[in-house]
Amino acid sequence: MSKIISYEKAVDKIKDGMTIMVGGFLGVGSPHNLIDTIFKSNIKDLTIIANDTAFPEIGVGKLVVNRQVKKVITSHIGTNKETGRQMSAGELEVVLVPQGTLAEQIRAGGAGLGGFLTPTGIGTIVEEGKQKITIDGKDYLLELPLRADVAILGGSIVDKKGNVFYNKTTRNFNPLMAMSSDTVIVEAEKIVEIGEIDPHLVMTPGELVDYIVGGGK
Amino acid sequence: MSKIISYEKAVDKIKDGMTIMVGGFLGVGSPHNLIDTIFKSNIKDLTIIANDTAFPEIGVGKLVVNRQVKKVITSHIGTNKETGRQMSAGELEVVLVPQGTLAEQIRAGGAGLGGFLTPTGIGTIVEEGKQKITIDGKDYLLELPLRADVAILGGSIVDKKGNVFYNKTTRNFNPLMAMSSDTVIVEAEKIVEIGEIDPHLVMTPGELVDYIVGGGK
Amino acid sequence: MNSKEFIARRIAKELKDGDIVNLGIGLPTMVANYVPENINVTFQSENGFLGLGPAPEEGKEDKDLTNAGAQPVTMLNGGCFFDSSMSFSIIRGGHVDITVLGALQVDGKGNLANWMVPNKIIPGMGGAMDLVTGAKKVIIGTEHCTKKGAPKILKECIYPLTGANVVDVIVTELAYMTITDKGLVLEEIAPNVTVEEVISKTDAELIIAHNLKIMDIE
Amino acid sequence: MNSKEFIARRIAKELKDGDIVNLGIGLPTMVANYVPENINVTFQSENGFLGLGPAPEEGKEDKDLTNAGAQPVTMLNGGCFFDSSMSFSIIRGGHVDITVLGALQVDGKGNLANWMVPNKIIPGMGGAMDLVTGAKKVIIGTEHCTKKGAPKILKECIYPLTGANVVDVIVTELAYMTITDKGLVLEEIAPNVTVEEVISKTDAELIIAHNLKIMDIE
Repeated sequence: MSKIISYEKAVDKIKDGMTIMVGGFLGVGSPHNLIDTIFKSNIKDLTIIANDTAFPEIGVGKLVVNRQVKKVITSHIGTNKETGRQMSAGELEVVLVPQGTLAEQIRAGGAGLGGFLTPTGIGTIVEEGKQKITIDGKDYLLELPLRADVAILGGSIVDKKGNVFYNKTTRNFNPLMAMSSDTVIVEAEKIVEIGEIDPHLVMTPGELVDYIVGGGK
Repeated sequence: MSKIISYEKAVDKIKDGMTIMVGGFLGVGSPHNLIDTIFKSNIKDLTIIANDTAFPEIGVGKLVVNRQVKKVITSHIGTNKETGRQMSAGELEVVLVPQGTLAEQIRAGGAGLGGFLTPTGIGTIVEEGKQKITIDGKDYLLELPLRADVAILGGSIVDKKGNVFYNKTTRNFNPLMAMSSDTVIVEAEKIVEIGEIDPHLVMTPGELVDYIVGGGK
Repeated sequence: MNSKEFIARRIAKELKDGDIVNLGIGLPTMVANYVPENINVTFQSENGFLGLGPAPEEGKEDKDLTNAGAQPVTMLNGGCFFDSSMSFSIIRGGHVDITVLGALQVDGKGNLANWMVPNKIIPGMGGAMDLVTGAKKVIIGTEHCTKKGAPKILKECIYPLTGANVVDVIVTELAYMTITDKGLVLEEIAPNVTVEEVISKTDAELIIAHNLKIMDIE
Repeated sequence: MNSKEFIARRIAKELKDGDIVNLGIGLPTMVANYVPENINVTFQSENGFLGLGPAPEEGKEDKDLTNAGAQPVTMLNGGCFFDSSMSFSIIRGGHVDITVLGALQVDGKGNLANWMVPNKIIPGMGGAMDLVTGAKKVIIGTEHCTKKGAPKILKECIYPLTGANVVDVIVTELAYMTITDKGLVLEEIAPNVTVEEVISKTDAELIIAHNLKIMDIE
């Protein structure tokens, strides 16, 4: 059975209230057409896990502007003033996480780890509510894994099995999210036959990808 | 200053009693000529961190046979009977670690993490002496990072800056060890000019490599 | 057909289309020979790839492409390589659907011992502890008794464990058993084998399934 | 030469051959323009590569190659790409030699605040908390006072911290200061600036170095 489906069918997998991981770094490597399809839908109350909320008109930021998001777990919201405005107004819950910790939490969620100890955030408000563990005299925070119901990712070249190559800086959080979500949807810039991607250049194994959209380019 | 040095100069970096990480999986991806050069030297009392002790005549196993090793941290010694014999005779300390935990400990050592929680080993003797932490009702072991004085790695194609491409299954522990050792020495099958390796195929950034040997092929 | 082939054939029938499967060394590796023709499964090799194929023709071995036993293998079209950290993220993270492993001892609680015989043979656990922890389904393929005729399926394992309460299915040349909350259930027996024979060669208590079947390997 | 260029030029002189350097957005990014000609440094971009080069020529932008501020950039020969997990392993693991960051506030204990103004601007910490924790040397490049003339170098930061006791060097248009066990040491002052002026514009207590120098940016 082919993994290639329409944008509409793909977005049907996303239900109100779900937790969604969105690949990309300020929109670079994000699944822009999937985001647009969600934007046009009535889906609401999403929890978004993403590096940032991008821009009001670009990337996952559009969903914030469109009031489809109730909570964001992210490292940076400075490029999307609407995120900050909704947060200050009490309309949106925002959990700010150091970027390396966020990446590692998503990795841990996909790698079956129960958590990890990081020195990042020690002595800051990031400590709040977290267990502190001392190893060899040095303090660390115990950070817990993150998982999502659905990951929507931006792939540069995707083969029909789902193997993904992310070009240049589009990789960022995409391969981590592919590991830690129950359902994985990749938006492809280009779809190729199985075997056309060098096995060393496969950054997300096709076995982890449930659906492929796009490829029109 | 060129990073390319002779095998002898490279092995001069290794001193008695040091902790050495050795890349490879049953010898595949191991730096065989570096191992041979250590074998011919008088270096002794090494602590070896490696996936396995390979075979008596192949890979890091030769150093065990040659009595240059006082301690091994590894996941498997079954293919090298001499490791088991020395262990049973009390001549060699062997710490057996689940393979995924070993990989993750080495990664943590290079990634600045103070440890991680893994479900692997719960309910077994691997638990002994370790802190158990319960997250959401599930038990995990707190495993600590591993680091070494020197890593000796087997690279397939290495550019003059030290960027490394590991071919097929030679990758295994090599890129992890490159991150978690104070000095990193890569034995190259082939040395190429800077820029000849596709930046997506660089599996160890050249900045992390101190010395390059070999390349004769 | 010898015992090992019989066991491997029965286990192969457990595989479903789309499964990611990791096979241990020895008998478990034989399962790859009997995958049903109408399904696609992907074999993972914990030394760093997905898409493990059959052994290469003689003379076509690639020294850089081996399985976790250092034997030359091939990669199927559409496979991919990764490092040991990613390999065990796949294993421990629940992305492997089935692992098939051998046993020194296995018990009715789903405990498995297959990595050391104290004071005798201590090969190490390799990737087995991660596999039994992370794989969604753990199938043990083993001969029912030791070479000396002693039961391997015990009330409680004596050797150090590979994992506690991790086994889902045990397949031997005599029987197909599942581990359930109620205990070890005899679901199927081999053709020409009696329930009494299985019971007599099993140290663990066996619950006999109401709809006991004959093991089908076709 | 404006203040920012002066600061960037002075910081550039801190770089040593072979260093891996991560520059924050804004003033710190300008440091790349003044790297001494006789040394090689590698710039890391936390969105996933080593070997950050200058902005591309107009019309030659690559939408898939940006810096951590989403601006089009280039990659130098010999660079390499990786994912966010590897990027922060490099940062947190101590593989970055120097990071240069801006500050809202910084204090004599080496505390830094640069990610939020409570109840006002909360952009988030991005990668800054990992950078100050992991980089071997943390250099703050900032104008000495706020636009309203208030000191930014305080006895103790008031805004929420990015990191506690993490800063090594502070460079402003007036002074070059180091944070030591004894406190904040004024090591260099800008040409045509007096020690009194620096002291008057600094809230933190300053220890004046015995061999106080004039900041040299050539």
